[in-house]
Amino acid sequence: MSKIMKITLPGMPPLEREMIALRIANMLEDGAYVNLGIGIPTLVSNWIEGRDIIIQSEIGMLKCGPLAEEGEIDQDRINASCQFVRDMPGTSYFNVETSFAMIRGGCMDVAVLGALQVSARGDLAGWNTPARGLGKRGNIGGSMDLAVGAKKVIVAMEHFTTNGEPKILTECSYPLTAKACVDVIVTNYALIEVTAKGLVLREAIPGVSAEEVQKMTAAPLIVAEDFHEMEL
Amino acid sequence: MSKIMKITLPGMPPLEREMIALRIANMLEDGAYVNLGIGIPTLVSNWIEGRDIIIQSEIGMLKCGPLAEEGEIDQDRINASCQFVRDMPGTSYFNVETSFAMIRGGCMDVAVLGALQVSARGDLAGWNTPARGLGKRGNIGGSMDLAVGAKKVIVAMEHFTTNGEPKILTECSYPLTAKACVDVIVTNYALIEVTAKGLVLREAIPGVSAEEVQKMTAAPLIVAEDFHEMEL
Amino acid sequence: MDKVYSSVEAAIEDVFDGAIIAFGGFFSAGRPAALTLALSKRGVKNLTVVVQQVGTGNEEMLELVVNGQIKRAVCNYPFPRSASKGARHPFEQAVRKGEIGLEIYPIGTFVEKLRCAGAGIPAFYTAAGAGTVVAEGKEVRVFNGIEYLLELALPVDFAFVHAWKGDHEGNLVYRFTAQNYNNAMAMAAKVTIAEVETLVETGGLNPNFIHTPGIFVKRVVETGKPELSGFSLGGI
Amino acid sequence: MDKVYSSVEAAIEDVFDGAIIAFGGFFSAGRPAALTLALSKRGVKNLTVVVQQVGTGNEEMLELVVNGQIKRAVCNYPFPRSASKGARHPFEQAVRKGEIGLEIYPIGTFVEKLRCAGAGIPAFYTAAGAGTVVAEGKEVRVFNGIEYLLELALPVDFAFVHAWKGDHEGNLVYRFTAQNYNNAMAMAAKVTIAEVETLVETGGLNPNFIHTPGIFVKRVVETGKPELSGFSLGGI
Repeated sequence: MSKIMKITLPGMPPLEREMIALRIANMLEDGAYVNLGIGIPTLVSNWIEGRDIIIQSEIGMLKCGPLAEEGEIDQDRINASCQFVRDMPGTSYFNVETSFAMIRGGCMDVAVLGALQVSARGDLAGWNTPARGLGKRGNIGGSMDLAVGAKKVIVAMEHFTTNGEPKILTECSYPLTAKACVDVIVTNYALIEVTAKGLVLREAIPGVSAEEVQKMTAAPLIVAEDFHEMEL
Repeated sequence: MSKIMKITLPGMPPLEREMIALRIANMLEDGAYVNLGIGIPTLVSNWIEGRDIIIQSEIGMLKCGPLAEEGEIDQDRINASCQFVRDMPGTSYFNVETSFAMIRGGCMDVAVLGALQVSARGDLAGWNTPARGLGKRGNIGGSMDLAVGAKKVIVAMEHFTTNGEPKILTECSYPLTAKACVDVIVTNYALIEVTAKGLVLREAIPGVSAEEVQKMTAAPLIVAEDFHEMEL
Repeated sequence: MDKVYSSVEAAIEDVFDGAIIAFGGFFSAGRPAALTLALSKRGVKNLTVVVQQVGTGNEEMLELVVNGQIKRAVCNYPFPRSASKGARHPFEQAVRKGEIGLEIYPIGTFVEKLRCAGAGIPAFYTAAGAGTVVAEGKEVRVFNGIEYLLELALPVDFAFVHAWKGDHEGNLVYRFTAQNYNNAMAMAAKVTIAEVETLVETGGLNPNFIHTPGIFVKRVVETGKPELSGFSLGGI
Repeated sequence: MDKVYSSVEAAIEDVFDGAIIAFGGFFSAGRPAALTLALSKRGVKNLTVVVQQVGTGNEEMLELVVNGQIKRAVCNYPFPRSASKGARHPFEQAVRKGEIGLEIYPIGTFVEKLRCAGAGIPAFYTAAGAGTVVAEGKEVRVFNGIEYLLELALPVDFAFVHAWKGDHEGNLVYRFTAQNYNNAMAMAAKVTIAEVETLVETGGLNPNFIHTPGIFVKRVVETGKPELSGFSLGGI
């Protein structure tokens, strides 16, 4: 495959991080239990207020509320990213062994995770940036448990690294979080589903064609029969 | 070894069940966490009131109090033998997975268990009476976890079965609860310690000699240097 | 997310022939009496029941035995303690006749198999049962010089649990020793159905002291306090 | 059975060179700040610390790093998230220089290894980490077509935990997300030392809502509420 690069397109600019989060929020079904990873995934919570979706925070909190305002700060009420949060009617607190029993045990309908790379088979690499020079050491956190335990894994990420390198690849070159775990990838250009046949391009942002997404993607894409413009 | 049988002795009659329990209560150290099995072991609790000993009940109760009086009956407060009990300042309730984490995890300083048979190596058989005709099926309950998990296992039992068969044997013939788990045996005639060298006879009830205990016991006994009369 | 059902009948409507069902309760305490009676009326067959024991303190389970609804039981203390009571006990007699298959585990293994099923742990090692008939057919492995058995997780289709209080989203609180197996079973099941003595509004339970978070519970039905089991008054 | 110590210094007096110590806390919440500072003053060396991470929200741990007291760390999210913060971070730098050995586990594995140590389970299987560097050197086993890793229990010599309230017999109650690792660590340790914000008389806690029963706790010391970590205000 020839060199993949970030290209400048005439249409709409690529999605802001908040808009990637909105597209994912719109994929979540009412009644779902959802865990949101650090980064873009956290922003999904901004789009589900008032909806019947319950957020789990792996620190040991179910029905985690929005970020706390200045006057509501309580050092004993933080999410897994160490942000002060609010509780809600129906919130429950529990220990981390119970939290990860839920996660590994298949109680999470959806985990939304960030990623450094995703492969054509849905392998996820998200915990170790080799450039940092720490070898096999890095922040695994809850990502490996979430990747293997959640019923559905949605990756929220930008299509390219800040250096313009493609993040969707035939094979991941970074250390894996888990093999064949990703179901859907939402980037600032496209929505791609991981299927047994390969990566299926379902949506692209307005003004970007399927061919253009393929040019920006270092793994072969199958264009869905109902390929269409992403709606937000 | 020749036939072992219950003999009539001129001295004191064999201990009542309550007195076996008393001898064991006197062995417990202050500050101990103790689990009491069904039968004679349960009676130990009658002798420790006011002492600094905490009883665990495997149903999920720590600092289990004495049996409830008529007016205190609460169907949600029972011990593992389904008897109504009282709570005390410092009692805690928890689920069975936590209860057996404690038991297997080595938190029980002492488990006092009943037994059908004990071998010379300290094998314990206590859950299956072949005569009942249920084959390998029987009431295991918490006995196997307690036998392997407690720091010290004290067996409380009568020296003979109701049919006059010896219960201390070279090898158990009944299905085992656990191998080599018993530390001390207290019967209605004697206190016997299980050591690496074999069974050591430490005490006999007044009027019973070491020779007489050996005659009643179907496994060889080593008489302790300080062998003496049991005090209650 | 309202998980409340109007009746025990409605809450168990989809329980099917051949289902594996776990029942909370330790003798009389914390048993799902109302759900169990509803199941006996519903009449589904070939059930596998996972329960401490059948019919001692939880007499409602005997209805399932008498109706011939149980094919197999997984227990830890299956029989009446006394042989004479056993001779009159429908469950023990059904086991003796081979009408009900029986699998027995030490309590710690029994409850950990359930917790592991809910916790995504397919198997664990325990010393309980090593060197006994419980070890038959199981992998034995030595860690630090001690023999352990490999025990597998025990997932179930349904769990019937009994709680003191529950809210509309399935958060549960138990009372005293009625807690017992209910949490582990709620974790182990695909569908956990909770009968609660008192249904409270969501937000009506202290979030810091929830025994079973609602994520483990699919359905809630208010049934009030069960009657005191006549058996309980005697103890085992 | 009175487990109360008059000071954090007295409570940790027997912590020895080479000890394995688990520290509760998830970033800032529920960290044993007072016990950790006392340990840095005590100055024992060659410690193995078992803790989510060292020095982000739990800045007290950095004292141990700066003092050269840590030989090895077992963590699940060891480094500051940003590389630039990491470049100024004493723990990350000590790891880079090889002064501190580092072992990393997925959170679920990390906490379950501790719980298992306390629960008499020497090993368990988990899918987390299968097919990744976490699997290196570990037994892989397939159950129901899925790959799992064998993970061993992680017993520790001491656990330093932080609770909201504790009584004289060691019963503990945590507050909200400050619960986190504290219970599993209390289970895993030979000697668990709890710093509590408020010490209450035995009987002063609701017996139905104890998070960590006293049997898992050897010592209790009242330390008050920790100061808000300056870090916490920023989030990671």
